[in-house]
Formats: sequence, structure tokens, C-alpha cells
Amino acid sequence: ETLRLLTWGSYAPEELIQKFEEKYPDIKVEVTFSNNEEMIAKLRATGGAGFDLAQPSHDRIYAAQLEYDIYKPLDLSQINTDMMSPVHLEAVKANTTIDGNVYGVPHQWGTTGLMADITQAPDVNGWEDLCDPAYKGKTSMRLKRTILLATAFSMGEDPFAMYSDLDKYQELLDKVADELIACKENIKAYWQGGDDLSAMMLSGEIVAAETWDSTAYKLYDQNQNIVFIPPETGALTWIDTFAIPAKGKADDAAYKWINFVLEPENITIMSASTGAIAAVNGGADLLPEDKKAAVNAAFTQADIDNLKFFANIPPGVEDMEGKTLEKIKAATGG
Amino acid sequence: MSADAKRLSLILLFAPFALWISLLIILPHIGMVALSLREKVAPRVYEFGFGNYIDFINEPIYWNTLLRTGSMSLLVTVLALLIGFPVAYYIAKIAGKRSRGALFLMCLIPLWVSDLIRAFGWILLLRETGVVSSMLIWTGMTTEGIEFLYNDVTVVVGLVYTVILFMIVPLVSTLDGMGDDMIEAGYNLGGNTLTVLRRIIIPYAMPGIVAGCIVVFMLTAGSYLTPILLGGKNSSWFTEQIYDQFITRFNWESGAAFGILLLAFTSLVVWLGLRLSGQSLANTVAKT
Amino acid sequence: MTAADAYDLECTGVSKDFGDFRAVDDVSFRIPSGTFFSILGPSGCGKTTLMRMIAGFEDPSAGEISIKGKSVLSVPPNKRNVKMVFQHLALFPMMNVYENIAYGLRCAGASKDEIARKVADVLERVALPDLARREIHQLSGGQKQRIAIARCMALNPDVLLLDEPLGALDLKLREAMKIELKLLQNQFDTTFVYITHDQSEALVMSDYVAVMNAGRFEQVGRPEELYHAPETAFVAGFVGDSNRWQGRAVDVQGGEVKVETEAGLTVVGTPRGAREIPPGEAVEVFIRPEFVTASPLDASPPQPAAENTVRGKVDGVLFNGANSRVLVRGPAGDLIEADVVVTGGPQDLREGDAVRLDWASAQTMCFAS
Amino acid sequence: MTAADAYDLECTGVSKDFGDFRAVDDVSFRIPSGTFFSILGPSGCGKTTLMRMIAGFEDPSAGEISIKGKSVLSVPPNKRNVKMVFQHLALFPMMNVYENIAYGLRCAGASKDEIARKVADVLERVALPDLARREIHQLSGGQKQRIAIARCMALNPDVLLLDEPLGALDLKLREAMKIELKLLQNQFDTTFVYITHDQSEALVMSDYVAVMNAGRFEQVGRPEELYHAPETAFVAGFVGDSNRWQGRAVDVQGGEVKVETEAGLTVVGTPRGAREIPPGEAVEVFIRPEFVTASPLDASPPQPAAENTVRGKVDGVLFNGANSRVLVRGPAGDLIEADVVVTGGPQDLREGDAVRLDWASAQTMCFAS
Amino acid sequence: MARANTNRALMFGYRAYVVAFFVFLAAPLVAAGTFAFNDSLFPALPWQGFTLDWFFNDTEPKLGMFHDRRLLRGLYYSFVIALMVSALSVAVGTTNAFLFVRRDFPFKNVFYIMMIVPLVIPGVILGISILVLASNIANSMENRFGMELEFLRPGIFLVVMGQFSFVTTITSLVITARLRKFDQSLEEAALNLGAGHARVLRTITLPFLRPAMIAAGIVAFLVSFENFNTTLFLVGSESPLTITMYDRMAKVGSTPVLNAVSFFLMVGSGMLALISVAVQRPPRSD
Ligand SMILES: Nc1ncnc2c1ncn2[C@@H]1O[C@H](COP(=O)(O)OP(=O)(O)OP(=O)(O)O)[C@@H](O)[C@H]1O
Ligand SMILES: Nc1ncnc2c1ncn2[C@@H]1O[C@H](COP(=O)(O)OP(=O)(O)OP(=O)(O)O)[C@@H](O)[C@H]1O
Ligand SMILES: [Mg+2]
Ligand SMILES: [Mg+2]
Repeated sequence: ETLRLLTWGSYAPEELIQKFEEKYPDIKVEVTFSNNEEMIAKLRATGGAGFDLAQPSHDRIYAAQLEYDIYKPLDLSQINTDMMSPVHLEAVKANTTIDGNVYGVPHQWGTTGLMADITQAPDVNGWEDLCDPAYKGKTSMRLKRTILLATAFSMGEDPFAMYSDLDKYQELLDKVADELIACKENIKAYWQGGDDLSAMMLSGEIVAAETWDSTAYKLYDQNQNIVFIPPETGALTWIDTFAIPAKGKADDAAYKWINFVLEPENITIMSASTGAIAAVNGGADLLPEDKKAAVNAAFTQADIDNLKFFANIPPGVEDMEGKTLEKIKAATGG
Repeated sequence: MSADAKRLSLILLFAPFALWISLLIILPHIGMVALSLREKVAPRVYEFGFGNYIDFINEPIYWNTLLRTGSMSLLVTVLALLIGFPVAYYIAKIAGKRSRGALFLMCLIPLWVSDLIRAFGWILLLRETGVVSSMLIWTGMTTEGIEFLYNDVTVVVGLVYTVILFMIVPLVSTLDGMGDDMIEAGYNLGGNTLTVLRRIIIPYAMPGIVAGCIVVFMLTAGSYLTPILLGGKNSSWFTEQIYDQFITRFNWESGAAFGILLLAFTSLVVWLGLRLSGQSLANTVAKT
Repeated sequence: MTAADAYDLECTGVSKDFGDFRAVDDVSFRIPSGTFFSILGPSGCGKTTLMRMIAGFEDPSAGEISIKGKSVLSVPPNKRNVKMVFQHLALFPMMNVYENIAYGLRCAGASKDEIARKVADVLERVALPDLARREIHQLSGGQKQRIAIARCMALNPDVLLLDEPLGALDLKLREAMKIELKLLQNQFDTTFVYITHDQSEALVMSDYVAVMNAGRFEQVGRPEELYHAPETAFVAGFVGDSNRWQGRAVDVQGGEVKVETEAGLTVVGTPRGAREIPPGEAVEVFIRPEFVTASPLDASPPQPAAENTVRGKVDGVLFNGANSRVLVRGPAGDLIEADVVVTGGPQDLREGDAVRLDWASAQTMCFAS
Repeated sequence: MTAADAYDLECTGVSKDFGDFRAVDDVSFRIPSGTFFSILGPSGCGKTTLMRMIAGFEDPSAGEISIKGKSVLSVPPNKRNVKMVFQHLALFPMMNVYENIAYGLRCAGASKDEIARKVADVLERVALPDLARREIHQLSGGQKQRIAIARCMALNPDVLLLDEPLGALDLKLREAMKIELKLLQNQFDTTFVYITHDQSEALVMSDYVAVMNAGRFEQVGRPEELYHAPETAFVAGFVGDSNRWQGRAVDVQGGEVKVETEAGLTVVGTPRGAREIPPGEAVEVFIRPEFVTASPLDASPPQPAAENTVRGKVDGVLFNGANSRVLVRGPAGDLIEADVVVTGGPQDLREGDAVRLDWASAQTMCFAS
Repeated sequence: MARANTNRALMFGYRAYVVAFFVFLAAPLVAAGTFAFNDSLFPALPWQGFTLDWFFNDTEPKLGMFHDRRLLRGLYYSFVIALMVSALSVAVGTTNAFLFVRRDFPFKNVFYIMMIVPLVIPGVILGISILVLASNIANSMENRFGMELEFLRPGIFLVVMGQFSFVTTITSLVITARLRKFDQSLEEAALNLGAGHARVLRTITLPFLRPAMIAAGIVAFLVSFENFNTTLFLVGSESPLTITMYDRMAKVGSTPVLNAVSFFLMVGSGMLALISVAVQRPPRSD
């Protein structure tokens, strides 16, 4: 039997897979790396076939399921939900319940915030600082919806609140777009994944960037000057989940995997690889020591209280955001 | 062979061709046209209409990107021709018999690895902390690292690099077919180097030139990785738009419309090119 | 006008080395104005190389080439007034007949009217006035030939070089073109230098023929001279058909050599060539079939005896109209060819007939080998 | 044994249509065992098509083909015991000499030993015993030729077909191979059907020659018959060289025709061919150059007058050794060719000399046209 | 050498240009290959010393390519896919060659152009159009008949089909060119010598085509191995190497192990290319 995982890069460390396969010798694990958009795209193309377990972010399940019917309801009785931190579990359940069926449970959570080399860029603390001419050509961001939302927050708006009124949201998006187009000249490049960001940061080609906290922690390992900075307006928080594709063929194995990675000693291994925090009780304590230090260096309690969870994306918003991103991409900047 | 056996064997030979072309080329494109004519009105609700095309027309970003893709592809094609022609001529006409094969093989070297690795190589060379920049610092020509990536020039260079083989190969094979005596006759009758080039070599090589240009243009317009990876924040290539429609916005309908538009646009350019050069697809691409 | 002016083309001590291979070796000759001059030699003997040096596509390793008395060694090929008809003609396939002929005129900067006039004129002279608008691939082999010549002649060259231009044509057409080429040369009254490895072409068309072998000129002369008075064994063997024997001189006296051939035949001949033939020397003997008379043993009255007589049996009759020949197996078992007339009547020789062969010693050429 | 058995190959009323074009038109002939039979005709006359029907690659539209007295129309090509040597020989390049020859034997299911023995034997017979292990591309043109024949002969065919096998060879080699082919046929004693458009090949090698034109056989006969007694104008023109004139019969009597040619010459000849020549009829006149005597006007004593005499001026001498010829411009401005002997001495004819041409009416062939 | 007026300075400049061109061609490959031996976690300068760890080391963080299961699996899938694509496309290319060289049928020219067209359709479009068609069929089969046609979902089958759709044009052109050079009298000669049609095909025609078929197969193999644009849309959970590498680069982080793979591929394809040249070289006549 094969367990085909559709997940984020680094969410399936080799060590864990080997351990899992030792424990269940008749299961082979095959991993495909992906991101939120591609997960949906892939599952849409297959009608939910081809994979046995997917790990989209909690806000990306509802609309996709409504539109394309790509997941199957979870059998919560097979999942060791007691381990999970109730806050996250309830948040995810609330976001992913359709007709009484639950489609996702939390796995790991993390934030998107800022990262800076404090020797080069000592006073980065808000999203708008990425556009500070002082760092011209030495900052980076990821051209995805996160930066739209972040910019909206930094402009003092609450985009999630506007999801109910799409016209108003469009206005907001237009303003955000203007802001980001103006900022384009300041940017060295839009990063695509953790890697190019790491490379640019470590080599000193850039000094500040939007980042996943996990990437920042990894870099902190190598260079203590590079730290994660939760922005003033609050780090944006995502929860990556477990969801089972509609035509998965190895549900048993999938549940086994879920329960397996929720075991405390495995969580440490997982978090060492992902850099994110497991959504279990006392998840932060299960981080490896070095990561723990990085997290503690990055977050104060105030920052934690200020976290902004992503809200569910209503139908249509994705299109509007997509177009805005294209506009920014196509604009001729520096 | 009897008439019946002949007919049967014709059918047997025709079948794989027909299956291939109809199932993998024609039907999918028809399907794509059909898909592109579906308008999304609500979740899981679609209507027939030209909405996707109208969206395209109404949104300058889209057609600007298409025009940009087209014009940069043309530029790449012209550059590839200008850079590749002397090399092809050298291989076909000046290099000795022995070195000719070796040079030709060397031309094919970049084909050995994928687009991805080629782009990866360029990134390693051109990034601010890359080899070229470091060399410049080392030689003292500059004190700070220079970022060569993420601009149009780099994209063009990268694309020329990727496609130039497809220019050189047909050129070498047509030039190879031209006897040396043709060139010598050109000189013998009083032509100078320029006349011989303009009146004899280029007209003779025309089918190869056109074949190379068509393939290069199509490959460039349809390339994905090179402009994305080397262009960075300013790339915006039309294939990327298509990819975005399909993958990041799950909007297959407009993605299909974009695909059709790209195909129609590039075909139009190729058709114009064939018209202007007085060649036909069958006697250029097919011959080489 | 100096004396040199009388020669359109003059080569002195021309050599060409490719690496350490000498393709052309110390060749000297001069060609009077208006002559049809052929260079005849086997494949690979250096004919094309010599011609390419004249046209300027190769630089000689040594020697001097002059056209109309002026050295052209430093003149680039497109400035030499020597035009060339290539072996495969090298007509430009992307131009039509008119443009092919106009090409050279355009290069020379002629005006449009002038070009039109000259093209029409030269097409008239090669007797193809209506072909101007034809594409090259629409021409027959012979027409292509003439267009290739017209293209050169439109430029009034001092010398026209032709590199085996008939090589690609088929048999009947080649026969016809031989005569036609000769007439064209007459008509244009230009010096033609014609390369070929076909001796009958060279003999039929030329005023002078140079026989070339392994990079050197063996002999230059009128066709009849080469045929009847070859100076070397190579020329004797290469020009015209011959019976050819290897042998050893057993006796030399009174301008005659007695030779014992390897097969055991004894023949009397005359020494030819520059080298003396002392007794005991190895020699090559040549006798042309047309000088061998074959007569039936029984029927004919004994002829006035020629110096050489051999009895044999007819092994085969090669009927070929006026050029018929018999193969006679001689006493030593070797085949000897003799020309005969076959009329279809009863007096004709037939396979198996006993025959006597006679030939004169004067026509039996012996060369020291 | 029936009478038909004496014929290796027999065709009766064979025709072949391609669409509405008739490539072979009602051809009938039969070939006695062991004969060298040639089919001679211009390009495109249908020779190859006829041969392909015999080999079985095309089906005749009408008619009957028998081999050794048995119809083969329903026998597929790979079952007919008729082997073929192709124009470009079609030796298999991916096999060596041995395998090429063994191929047919293998198809016939011969044992390994038998194959080895037969291959060695046939190689011996074509005088190339040491070449078995050579690759095809290592052979010379003449060797390839013989291997192609050996490959067929190893199978003991009833008939061997050869489609212009010498066409691709160069001049000197072609001359040599002509004789060799004839000797090989003697040696194998198999019926050869040989296709060519070169009349000298057909004349030299064959026992019988069929002259083919536009799909039909014009005449079948021994080479001398065709040469000396052609039955149609086409044969007279195609076989051997001729002076050829169009004209009109002005007077017919006593087995002689007086013809006025278009150029204005009056000649006396004998009527030939099946069709009568009434006065006033359009005729074609042929006279071979070897029957025209050319003598200097001033020098020679008047010869016993032949029926035809013309005065003219030498326009050119085509020296070609024993086959030399003069072109004489006659009083009507037309060119007449005559064979001459050129010795290089003072008595030779030269360009511009005034000459008298004489030829007999018996050799002047007139056909109604 | 077909040049007149060989001006030394000009020729020198010309040669220099050609050399510069080849340097340009080789540069990125050399760069990509060289960093495979850099003893650093990032494929970048400075040079930290020579190492073979990125090939053979078996522990993180410097997990060498021969111990990296995902890369190896990608390599395996690429290999399988490329094998299938080349086998299929050579087979169809061969029938196409026979069809277009040996047969006459109405609209032959139109069909011939159709055969060429896939070569010039952008790969992205081929990929999505096949994806769209396949999922449409699969969906409607499922909705109408409840049949789940797994093979029409993104996965190896569709990848193979997608690559096959344009690779076949290449193989067809290569094999057609060779078959055109085939002298049909060889077949007739074999028939004449007594061979049946099947035997002629087996002993004469196919051996003649073999070099072209091998060369076409190798080209098909290489093209398939490297293909990205078409594959991207059709790939399921079994990612071939290029996709794996792209994911690695874009989503995980490139270490010199990618350079190691590149180096490995260059060596591998180089060898294949040499083989294809060797089989196509006509035998030397000496
Ligand atoms: N560029 C070259 N480099 C080296 N050797 C050459 C070159 N050109 C010709 N040769 C050699 O010089 C010799 C003479 O060649 P050339 O072409 O002049 O012969 P040819 O008499 O014209 O023969 P053919 O009748 O076959 O055309 C040949 O042995 C040939 O191999
Ligand atoms: N398959 C065919 N379809 C149509 N016409 C054909 C075909 N084969 C031959 N012909 C025509 O039949 C005529 C005779 O052709 P064939 O090949 O027999 O001539 P040939 O006498 O062998 O000529 P050559 O000496 O040039 O080989 C030609 O006009 C040719 O065009
Ligand atoms: Mg030559
Ligand atoms: Mg023929």
C-alpha cells in the first residue's frame, strides 16, 4: 500500500518517513511537494484522485470544496483529536464544516511576518518598511495574496472584515495595488519559495523581507543576525491542516500518518524540519531547542496576542485578488 | 500485392497516425476551444459565452503581456538568427570535415540538460553574488556586486541561449546542402563578399532560416521556465498568465481562452512570416 | 603590344602543396588567344586544383600565373577576368535564367538596360532566346549547360575555364554537346580551357591537349600528335585504345627493337619516348587495334608480310558498326584486339575462326619502363 | 519436352497501362535458351516496365508471360525463377559479400554447408574468390557489378535480367565491363536479358537485340542486321551514327529513289522498311559516316563515281584516333559527317579545305515518314 | 573551404567569435556542474573546497543525490516515462514514415503538415489541452456511468501521452528522412531473391532504418527526460525528475545536490548523444 502525500516542502522529513515505514512495513510513503494553490489545482484536475492526504491551509478548504468537491469528510473517530490544541481544532473545524461534515483538522501553524538582518536593517518593524527607500533594491516579498492582506493591514484597514462587501474590498485592493506597484522599485525580486529567499538573505543580497517564520528560524540558525520580526500590525497566522482527497485510496494509511505525526517525539522531528509549531497542546514546547530559542527571540506575548488568523475566502475573492496580483506583476517597475 | 491487401495495409499504417493526431492534438484543442467558451456565473454553474475573451480584451494587462511576449519573442528570434548564422556558416562551410561534426555536437550540448538546469546555471552565474559579479569585483572593475538577474536583457539572453540550437541546426543542414561551387561561382562572376552573402548564400539558406525562425519563435513564445526564473519580478510572460489562470486561480475557462489566444497569435505571426518570405511550412520545417 | 600579349593565359612553374602532398607539380604552359585547350588526365591527377589556382580560389605554392601578360597572383578571384563553368554547373537555383546571367553584370555595375540587352544577346548566341524567364529546375541538362556558359560569356572573359562540364550528362547528350561546345567556342572566339578525363572529348574538341598525370604535364600537343606520337608510355596508354604488353628488349638495332613479352610473344617495334632502350631493358609495348589487320587463315591470299605476324583463334566478335573489333586469342594465350569491318556477309570473321594478325613495326610503340 | 521448352522466356502481346498512359504496348518475343538478349531503346520507352513485369513487380494489363514454357502471371515475384540485377545493383549495404550472396539461398532454405559451398563456387566463377568477407562499400565499381551477378547466379535462375547495370560506372570501366559481361554469360550459359539505352553496349554484347520505342518493339534481330538492315527509320537513326535528312521522293525507279532534301540536296538511295515509297512521299534519308568518302578536291584523282557526289568545305575535323570524322558544309549549307583517317601527316584534311564527298546509293537508306 | 579573399585578420576575428559563442554555450552548464563539488550548503560562491558529498554522502544536511530517495524516485519515474515515450514514439514514427514515404492517399500534404504542427505548438498549451480533454472525459464518464477512469487523471499515463504528442513529430521526421534515402530496389532485390514480404521487412528495411530509429529513440528519450512545460500540467503524484527538481528549487531550497543531479544528467545525456552519433555515422570506407 502506498500513501501519497500532497504537502508542503519540508512537511515530510525523510527521517519521519523512514520511521513511519519501519512502523508500518506494508506502507510506502510517496511525497509530492506543493503549495496551497497547486494543491487545489492538482486535486481539481484529478477530481480528488491521485493523492491520499493533502495539507492545505485552513482558509483554503471551504471554497475549494464548495466549488470542486475534492475532499471527503473526515472520520474524526479515527483521529487522535485529544492531542490537538482545542483552540486550533475548533478554529479549523469552524472553517471547514460543510453540511455538518468536517473536512480538515489542524497540523501545524505558523505565521508570516518580516525578517531582517539587524546589522543592516535595524529598524524594520512594519510591512511598509519593505518599501523604505533606505533599503532600495535590498528587500523582497512573495507576490501572493498574503502580501495584499498584509499591506491592507499596514494601511490600517481590515481586509477580512470587507469580505462581506466585495465592492468595498475591490476598492481596497486597488489601493493596495497602487501601494505595491509603487514599492516594486524597492524590491530586488519576488521570492517564490523558502529557498531563493534563504539564498538571497544569507548572501546579503537582501536585508529585509516578508517571510514565513519557519524560514526565518532556519536562517537564525546560520546567522544570529537574521531574526524574525512580527510586524506591528500583527503577524498573519495560518494553520496547515490534514484533509483527505475525495478519491484517496489509502484512508487507513492516511489516518495512521496523521496520528503518527501527532506523537510528541515525532512532532519534534517534524517541527525541526518545518520550523512551524505543531497545533497540539504545548506545541511550542515540543520545538527543538534551537528553534525554541528563535521563537522566543522573535515573539513577545504581545505579538502572540496580536496574531491575525486568516479568514475563510468567500467565492470570487480569489479571482479579484488574482487579478490584482497580475496587475502588480505586469506593472513596469524598476 | 492485391488491391485489398494494399488497402488494408494503408489503413493499418494510417491508424496510429490518425489516433495520435486526432486524440492528442485535434480533440484536445477542440476541447480547449469549447472550454474557453464557458463562462463561470456562479460556483459550479457555467454558461456558453465569449466572456473569457471579452475579459481578455477589457484587461490591458493581458493583452499587453501577450504583445510583450510576442515582441520579445520576435526580438529573440532575430537575435538568434544574427548570432547563430555566422556560427552555422562556420560549421557548414569553413570548418574542416573532421571538426565539423565535433562542432555540431558541441552546439547540441545545451540540449543535454533541461531548461531548468540551464536557467539554474545562468542564475548561478549572474546573481549579485554569482560568478560573473564576483569576477568583476575580483578584477577590480567594480567594487560592489552587480545584479544581472531580473531584467529584460537577461531574459532575452537566457532565451536566446535556450533556443539558439534550434536556429543553428536547420541552418547548418541547409547550408551544408549548398555546394562550395555555388559560392565560388558567386565570386567568380565578380561578386564581392557582401554580394555573395546577400544574393546567393542568404536566398539559398532561406528555407533553413525560415524553419529556424518558426521553431525558435514558437519555442520562445511558449517557454515558461526561462523568463520566470531569470525575469524575476519583471518577467510577465504570457505562458505564466496561462499557468496562473490554471494553477493559482483554478480558472480553467479563461486559461483555455488564453491558450487559444496564444496559439492563434503565434500562428498568425508564423503565417505572416511565411507569407513575407514566400516559403511554406512543408518546405521549411519539414525539410530540416 | 608585347609578345606576351599574344597569350591569354600563361603558367610558369606552378606548384601546389596540400600539406606534404603535392597536387600540382611544376606545371608550365601558355595558351595562345582563341584556342580550345584541354587538360586531360585521370581522376585525382590535379586538374581541378590547377584550374582553381587559375580562377584564384587557391594560391599556388610556387610559380607564376599571368593573364593577358599580367600576373594575377595578387588579384582576388572576383577581380580576375577568368570565368569558370563548374562541374555541376553551379547555376543559382533560387534565380531564374535571366537573373543567373544578370548576376555577373550586376556585380560589374551595369545599368538595367545594358543588362537586359546583354542577357538577350548572349541567350541569342547560345540559341536559347526564349528561356529567360525559366526557372533553373525547368531546364534540360543540355540547356543548363548552355546557360552556364552564357552566364560566363556575358562578362566577356579573357579565358573561360570548364571543369568536366559534360560529366553529369547522359551518353547521347554528351556526344551532341561535344560538337556544340566546339562550335560555341568558335562562335565566341574566346580561349577555352577544358578539363576532362575522357580522352575522346579532349581529342574531338581541342586545338591543343595537355596530358596530365600525378600533378605533372606529361605532354602538350595537338590531338593527332598525342595519338600518333606519344612521348611517354602513360600518354600512349591513356590516349586512344591500345593492345598493351609488358616485356623485355632482346635486341636493338637499326631503329627497331625486338621485344619478348611476358606472355611469350615476340614483337618488333620502334623505340619511342625520350629514354634510350638498351638490350635487356624492361619495356612497354603499345599497338592500336586499328593498325592490326585480321585475316582468315585459309581464305585470304598471303598479304605482303608485315613485320609482326601472329596466328590465333577468334575468341569473340565485338560488333559495333564501324568500330567493330575482334578478340583473338594468340599462341601465348593472351587476347589481342584488332579492328575489323563487319558487314553481315559471309566473309565476316566469326567466333572460333582461325585468323592471322599482322601489324607493322613502325606502329608498334616501345617505351622503356 | 515440348517445343516451348526451348524458350527460356516468352512474352505474348504484353501491354501495361499506367492510368491512360500505355507504357508497354503489345510486345511479343521469345528468347531461346542460353542467349544474350538486349532490349535497346531511348529513355522512357518502357524497358524497365517490361522487365519489372517479367520479374513480377508489375502485373501486365494484357498479355502472357511464360518462363520455360509455363505461365508465371499468377506467381508472386519471390517465387519466380527469374533473377534481376538492378540499375544501381541494390547490393544490401548492411551485409557483407558472403551474406549478400547467401541471402537468396537462405530464403530458399538451403543448409549452412550448402550455402557455404555454393557461395564459394559462385565467387570462384566470377573470379573474386577472396572477397567473401568484404563489406559492400569496400568494393570497387566493377567488383560490385560482379557480386551483384554472382548473387543472382547462385540461385541458378532460368533467366537473368539486367537493367542498365553499367549506367553508373565511369567510362573506362564501362568499356572493360562490356567484354567481361559477355564472357560471364558465356561461362554461366544462362539466358541474359539486358536493358540499355546505349547502342554500342547492345551491339557489342548481344546475340539478339530488340529495339524498343514508345512501348513497342520496332525490330528484333542480330546486331549486324539492325545495323545494316534496319526496318524502320527509328532503328536506322537509333542504332549507329548517321547523317539524317528529311526530304521528298521525286522519282522512284529500278529499286532506287531520288530524294530532294529540305536543305535542297538531291540524293539517290534505296527504299527500306515495310512501307512503299510512292513519288512525292515525304521520306527520311540515312547515310552512315563510314560509307561517305571524303577526298581533297584538288589532289585526288577522280574516283570511280559513286551514285552520290557532293562538294563542300571542311568545317571542322573531329579527331578521335581511329574514329576521326570531318564535318563538311555542303552546297546547301547543311553539315555532312564523314569518317576519315587522320594520321597527322600533310595529306590530312584540315579546316577550310575544299572536299568532295562520295557515297553509294545502296548504303543510302530511305524510309517513308 | 569556400572562401575567397581570406583576410587573415578577418578570419581570426571570425574564429574568435565562434570560440566566444561556444564559451557562451558552455558557461551555464559548467557553472551548474562545478558547484556540485563545492563543499557548501548553498550553490554559490565562495568556493569552500572540493567534495563529493553531494553525490555520495548519506546523512543530512549534505544528503548526496545517490541517497536522496525523492530524487532517485524522480529519476526512476523520468526514466520509466522516457522509456515509454521513446518506445511509443519510435513505433508510431516508423509507421508514419512508411505512411508518408510509401503510400499515396488523398490530402497527403495536409496530413503531412498536421504531422509537423505539434512541434510548433507551445508545450504549455499541449499540456493543458490534453489535461482538459482527459478530465472532461473522466468526469463525464464518472457522472454518467459511475466509471472511474483513473488513467485519465494526471499521472504517468497522461505525462507519457503529453510528451508522446509532440515527440512523435521529431521521431517521424528523423525516420522519414532516413526512409526517403532508402533505395526501394533493395526491397525488390530481396523479393527477387526469393524472400517473402515479412522477411524483407525484417532483414532489409528495418536494419536499414535501425540507425535512425536508435537516434530518434535517443532524441525522444532526452527530450522526454527534460520536458517541463507539458509535463507540469499532467503530472500526478509520480513526479519525474525535472518536476522534482523544480519543486526542490522553488519550494524547499536548492542545495548543491541539484548541481550534482545536473552534473549527473549532463554526463548521462552526453553519453547518449555520443551513442546516437556513433550509430548514425556511415561506415568508413577504407
Ligand atoms: N583542399 C585539399 N586538401 C588536400 N588535398 C586536396 C585538396 N584538394 C585536392 N586535394 C588532392 O589533390 C589531388 C588532386 O585533386 P584534384 O581535385 O585537382 O583532382 P582532379 O584531377 O580534378 O580529379 P577529378 O577528375 O576526380 O576531378 C587529389 O589527390 C586530392 O585528394
Ligand atoms: N508507376 C508508374 N506510374 C506511371 N507511369 C509510369 C510508372 N512507371 C513508369 N511510368 C512511365 O512509363 C514510361 C516507361 O518507363 P520506364 O521506366 O519503363 O522507361 P525506361 O525505358 O526504363 O527508361 P530509362 O531508360 O529512363 O530507365 C515512362 O514514361 C514513365 O514515366
Ligand atoms: Mg576535378
Ligand atoms: Mg529504366
